[in-house]
Amino acid sequence: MNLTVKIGKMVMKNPVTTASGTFGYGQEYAEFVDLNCLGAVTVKGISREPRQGNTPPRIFETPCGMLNSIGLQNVGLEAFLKEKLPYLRGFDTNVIVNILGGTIKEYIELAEALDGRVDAIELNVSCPNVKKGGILFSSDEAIFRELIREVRKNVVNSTLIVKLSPSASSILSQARICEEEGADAISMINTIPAMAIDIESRRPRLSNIIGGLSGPAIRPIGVRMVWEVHKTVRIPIIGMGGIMTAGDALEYILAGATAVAIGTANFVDPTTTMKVLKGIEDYMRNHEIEDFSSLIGGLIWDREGR
Amino acid sequence: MNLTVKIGKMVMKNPVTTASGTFGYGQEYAEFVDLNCLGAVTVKGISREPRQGNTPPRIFETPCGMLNSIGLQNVGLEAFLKEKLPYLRGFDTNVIVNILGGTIKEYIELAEALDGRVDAIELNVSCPNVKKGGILFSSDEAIFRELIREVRKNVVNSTLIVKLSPSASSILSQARICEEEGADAISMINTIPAMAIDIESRRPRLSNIIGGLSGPAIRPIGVRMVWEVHKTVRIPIIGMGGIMTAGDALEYILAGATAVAIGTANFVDPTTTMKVLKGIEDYMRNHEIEDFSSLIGGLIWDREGR
Amino acid sequence: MSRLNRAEVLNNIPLTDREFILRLKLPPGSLSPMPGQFYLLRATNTFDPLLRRPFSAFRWSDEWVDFLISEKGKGTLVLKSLRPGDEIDLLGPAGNYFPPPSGDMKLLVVAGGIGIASVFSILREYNGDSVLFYGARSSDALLIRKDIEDFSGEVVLCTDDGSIGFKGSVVERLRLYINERTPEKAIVYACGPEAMITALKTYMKETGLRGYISLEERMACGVGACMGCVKNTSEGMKRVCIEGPVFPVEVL
Amino acid sequence: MSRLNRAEVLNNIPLTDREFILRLKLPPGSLSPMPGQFYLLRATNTFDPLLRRPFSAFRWSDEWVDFLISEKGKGTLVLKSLRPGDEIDLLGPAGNYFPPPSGDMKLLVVAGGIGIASVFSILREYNGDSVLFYGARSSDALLIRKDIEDFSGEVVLCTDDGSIGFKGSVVERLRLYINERTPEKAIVYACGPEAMITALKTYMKETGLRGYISLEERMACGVGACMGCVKNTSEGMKRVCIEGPVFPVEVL
Ligand SMILES: Cc1cc2nc3c(=O)[nH]c(=O)nc-3n(C[C@H](O)[C@H](O)[C@H](O)COP(=O)(O)OP(=O)(O)OC[C@H]3O[C@@H](n4cnc5c(N)ncnc54)[C@H](O)[C@@H]3O)c2cc1C
Ligand SMILES: Cc1cc2nc3c(=O)[nH]c(=O)nc-3n(C[C@H](O)[C@H](O)[C@H](O)COP(=O)(O)OP(=O)(O)OC[C@H]3O[C@@H](n4cnc5c(N)ncnc54)[C@H](O)[C@@H]3O)c2cc1C
Ligand SMILES: Cc1cc2nc3c(=O)[nH]c(=O)nc-3n(C[C@H](O)[C@H](O)[C@H](O)COP(=O)(O)O)c2cc1C
Ligand SMILES: Cc1cc2nc3c(=O)[nH]c(=O)nc-3n(C[C@H](O)[C@H](O)[C@H](O)COP(=O)(O)O)c2cc1C
Ligand code: FES
Ligand code: FES
Repeated sequence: MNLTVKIGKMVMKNPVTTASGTFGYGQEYAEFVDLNCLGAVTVKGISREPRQGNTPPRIFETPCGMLNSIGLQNVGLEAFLKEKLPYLRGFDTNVIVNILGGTIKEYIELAEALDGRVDAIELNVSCPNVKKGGILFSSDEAIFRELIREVRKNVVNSTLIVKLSPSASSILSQARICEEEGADAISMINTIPAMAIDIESRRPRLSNIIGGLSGPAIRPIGVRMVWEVHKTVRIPIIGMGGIMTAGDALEYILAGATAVAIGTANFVDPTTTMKVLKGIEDYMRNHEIEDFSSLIGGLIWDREGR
Repeated sequence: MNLTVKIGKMVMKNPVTTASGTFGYGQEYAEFVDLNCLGAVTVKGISREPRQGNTPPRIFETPCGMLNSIGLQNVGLEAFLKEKLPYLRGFDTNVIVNILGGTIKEYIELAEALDGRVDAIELNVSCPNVKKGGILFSSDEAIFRELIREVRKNVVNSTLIVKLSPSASSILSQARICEEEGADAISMINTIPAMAIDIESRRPRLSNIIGGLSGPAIRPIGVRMVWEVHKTVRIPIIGMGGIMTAGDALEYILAGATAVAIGTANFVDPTTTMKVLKGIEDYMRNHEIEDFSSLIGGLIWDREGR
Repeated sequence: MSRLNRAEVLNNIPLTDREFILRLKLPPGSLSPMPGQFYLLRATNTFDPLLRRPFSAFRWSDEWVDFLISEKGKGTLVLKSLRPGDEIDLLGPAGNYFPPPSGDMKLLVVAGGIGIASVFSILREYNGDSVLFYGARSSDALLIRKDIEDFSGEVVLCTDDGSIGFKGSVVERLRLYINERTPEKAIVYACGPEAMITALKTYMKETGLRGYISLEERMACGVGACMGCVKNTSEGMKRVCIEGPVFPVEVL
Repeated sequence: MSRLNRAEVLNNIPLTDREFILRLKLPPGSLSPMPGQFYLLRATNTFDPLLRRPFSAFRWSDEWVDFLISEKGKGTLVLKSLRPGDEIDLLGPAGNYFPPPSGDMKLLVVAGGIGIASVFSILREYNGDSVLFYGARSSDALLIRKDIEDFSGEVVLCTDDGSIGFKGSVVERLRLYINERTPEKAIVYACGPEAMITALKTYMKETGLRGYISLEERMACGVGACMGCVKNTSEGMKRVCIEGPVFPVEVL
């Protein structure tokens, strides 16, 4: 049975990775998961400088989902390279580093510093552009394109992944821009902006008011978006959003994902990644599938309906 | 205690209505709910001609939500006026009629035929425009504007509500267009395009492949959108999306909704509308609130956080 | 009497690893179901599972109703874990029913798998000379064997693997039966998996055999409002929850 | 020994309408908790509720651990309905703990409401001359009265309505106590609702009284990965699930 997949230059021994921000820097879950068994570890978003993140409360549970407004608290580039990366390098797995910046320059500096030292760089574009008055990089197509183009120039040895936000005005044209600007892959979906209110205090449940919705609630939205993007571009997709089981992962894969990332599910069951991997193997065995890649985009459909 | 709200010309004795497509033509629920107690009954989307809708299967349950691709099966305008409306007119409640067409002309004809005979007309803009090659009315702002402008000319005696789709490229600019073109109110949110796959057959769960996601899963998204739109326009909002309890309804109200619509919850518990109404009354009593309207948009927040 | 009630679990008896019989107490004065009618059950306060699930009335008295249920997914798993004293939401009886036979008809009751839950009550509730054709994968998937032994009429068991009774499908066996006996006034009442229904429909249309088939479709409202549960029939889209679940074979 | 286990419910005893004591069987060879540590519990297969919920180890032996739980919402409702023989997911022990006192310290254990669950074990596990200050709304909200009677040290009860003990908050009462006795080497161990914590913090900072407070914050992962459960301290953002739940009063 061959589970190997390729995302740009990065060869993954299996299609299972973690979603940025839900698996810490790997170490936090090493007690529950043999990191050697993962196709890749994707770490919490890294910024140039360390960040404190938003004021608590930062999380709130909603039906079959959760809101978070962590505000990208992280140790910063330097500490990551010194303290976190060496640990991960001790395992036989790929390291994907999610990066974020407030300016294109910050992104470039991060990309330069990481290029060649990590297997892949994942661009988190759901950040406010401080130079452009705080609008999101993902909400203006011209800036979005410029960001990818500039970062691409600086990512020569690592694989470049762009993480798309489901709240982008058009996820399809963003996917096309990624392909045109030479990104190696797309990862999707990021959380969906959402909100909850404490009716007793009349205040938002999160101090940031709006947070990102993740978890099984959003899975059907993620699967639909992956399917649409898969029909639109040829670069590989890392699918995520509410994957709790191998069956959920296979939905993403049949819709067109080459690899899958486990996010919120790590919180619910820290061993989810391993269960998903085993479940995919079982499915392939039961269906007598030798090569994992034959499943990618394997949805059977026709325009008349099913 | 005063629960009266005004949506355009329509005075509702309380802020609770039903979401189009989830309450049939009212009659189906009369066994469980005293329709006289509702602020309004919103009926299934009506088209000029009767429609058969999509091939089954049309529904599928997802975590805390459901997909539907009913495809707007309905009895058509004539049968609605002859068979369904007289029944509803027997109750002391408002009737809101959700309409849909494949061309602007169809919308206008529907609006003309219903104007003055029903209390409000709700424009469902999530329909494909057959003249423009099937693109959605909601996905092109120029057509969206034209649609509202033309329908507005023909809705003189009834209240005109425009129902926004959460998958619109920008819900805020659509809301602004509604206000500019003189719509009396906005209702939101419609279902979110989504998809599920049967991994055994490798086929979509719905014969239409993509369906609309509704239910508690989407509530935090709906509340966020209502809050954003409430900050943007001054016309009233009918809030909906995953309201299961009075607490959920109050979240929408504090976020800025003047009235609320119960959708998928009717399927889960046919008496939800009455429970929501009673729960709002209890909340007002407990918090010594005399006038319902003082709750609308009553979220306490500041830019620094909560 | 409202069709919407809270009902107490009286007992919940496992038959196999997956199948069980759930007995609910009916509120005093409840409507009794007719053969083929169903109820919509909801057993949790959470929203996962979200929607009510439909189950045929398998057996009933004035005081209780039994459901014969096969575990498929989340909804049925919750039902399986209910214990006496638990309370659940019950909506029903819902849908139409198998029309009672007229006069001296021969009742050919055809059940595949868990479909037995929908048609079994016909044997008790409707008078007439009845034959039960009941098929399953293998002998241990044939449920309620004791009740079947107690039934005084003719019983024809079929299994795919031949571990008991006829080796093959109930529809094949029905064909043999009809070919042998050519009953004059026969009427079919059937429920079962899709493959069985398809074969049965074809056979009945070929031979002009008349009767009724109970269909399944996913449901949201169960009261005719959502248009979710439709089947395409020769008379247009029909809601399984209102115009069904029982359809005359002619329209299918 | 993994910190992630399936655990059997041994019993589940209601104390009031809302409060109950849930006893889980610990897998053989499990780590024992320390006072102030907690476990993350998850009792369903569905995704509503979704996340594990944190609860302090209230009492334990080598074989079992007791949780003293107050019903708040969906998660605790599920836990309340567990019955002996049920199995649930258990992750822990988690977090840091109340540092044991050194030498001849006077232990001032301060609990408000359900906060008793977190600090009660100190009375048993740590040696020293202990006083328990335990406050609640009214006498019937004071839990585990029998256990408290059995405790050989000094107990000071407080109620908001004066229905038993001191009328007023535990922090007021603590102040009176300290003013009267001015214990030389005292250390506070506290857990309770936000208002109590705020008052206590202010008082301790004013007087230089030293000690530790256990804090609550909503948690997602419980293992330090999500950065969801942080509190802003004088040493920066600290994760309650890893660097907490117990913090020295100086950093708060
Ligand atoms: C009118 C009517 C009467 C019914 N009577 C009975 C009855 O008496 N006893 C009984 O056991 N069931 C009966 N059913 C079927 C029953 O409603 C479903 O099996 C149940 O709703 C499944 O719910 P779930 O949450 O366990 O499964 P889900 O989580 O919804 O589905 C789990 C998996 O099982 C598959 N599945 C779901 N439903 C079916 C089905 N009907 N057939 C085959 N695969 C399915 C799904 O595709 C999915 O892969 C009836 C259905 C209808 C419409
Ligand atoms: C380290 C730690 C130890 C804890 N130990 C215990 C313990 O031993 N016993 C115990 O009963 N609880 C304890 N808690 C609190 C417990 O975790 C929560 O009460 C529980 O998670 C609520 O879950 P729920 O699903 O029932 O409520 P939810 O559905 O999440 O919330 C329901 C309502 O209750 C409110 N609420 C939720 N949590 C709290 C809270 N902590 N205080 C006040 N209101 C709240 C919410 O704002 C909401 O309005 C502890 C918490 C932490 C962080
Ligand atoms: C607590 C939390 C923190 C996250 N942090 C990041 C982040 O730093 N960078 C990023 O690109 N995505 C971040 N995400 C988004 C996830 O990587 C993922 O895209 C999203 O949660 C959807 O997947 P899920 O539903 O499986 O969690 C975060 C999500 C959560 C829940
Ligand atoms: C089965 C079903 C049918 C629907 N039909 C319509 C419709 O005809 N017209 C319309 O504008 N919205 C329709 N909707 C959308 C609802 O009115 C509502 O906007 C949406 O379901 C969100 O609310 P909810 O989560 O409370 O269901 C339908 C929704 C469902 C579930
Ligand atoms: S289930 Fe809604 S119409 Fe039948
Ligand atoms: S709960 Fe995730 S870091 Fe503490």
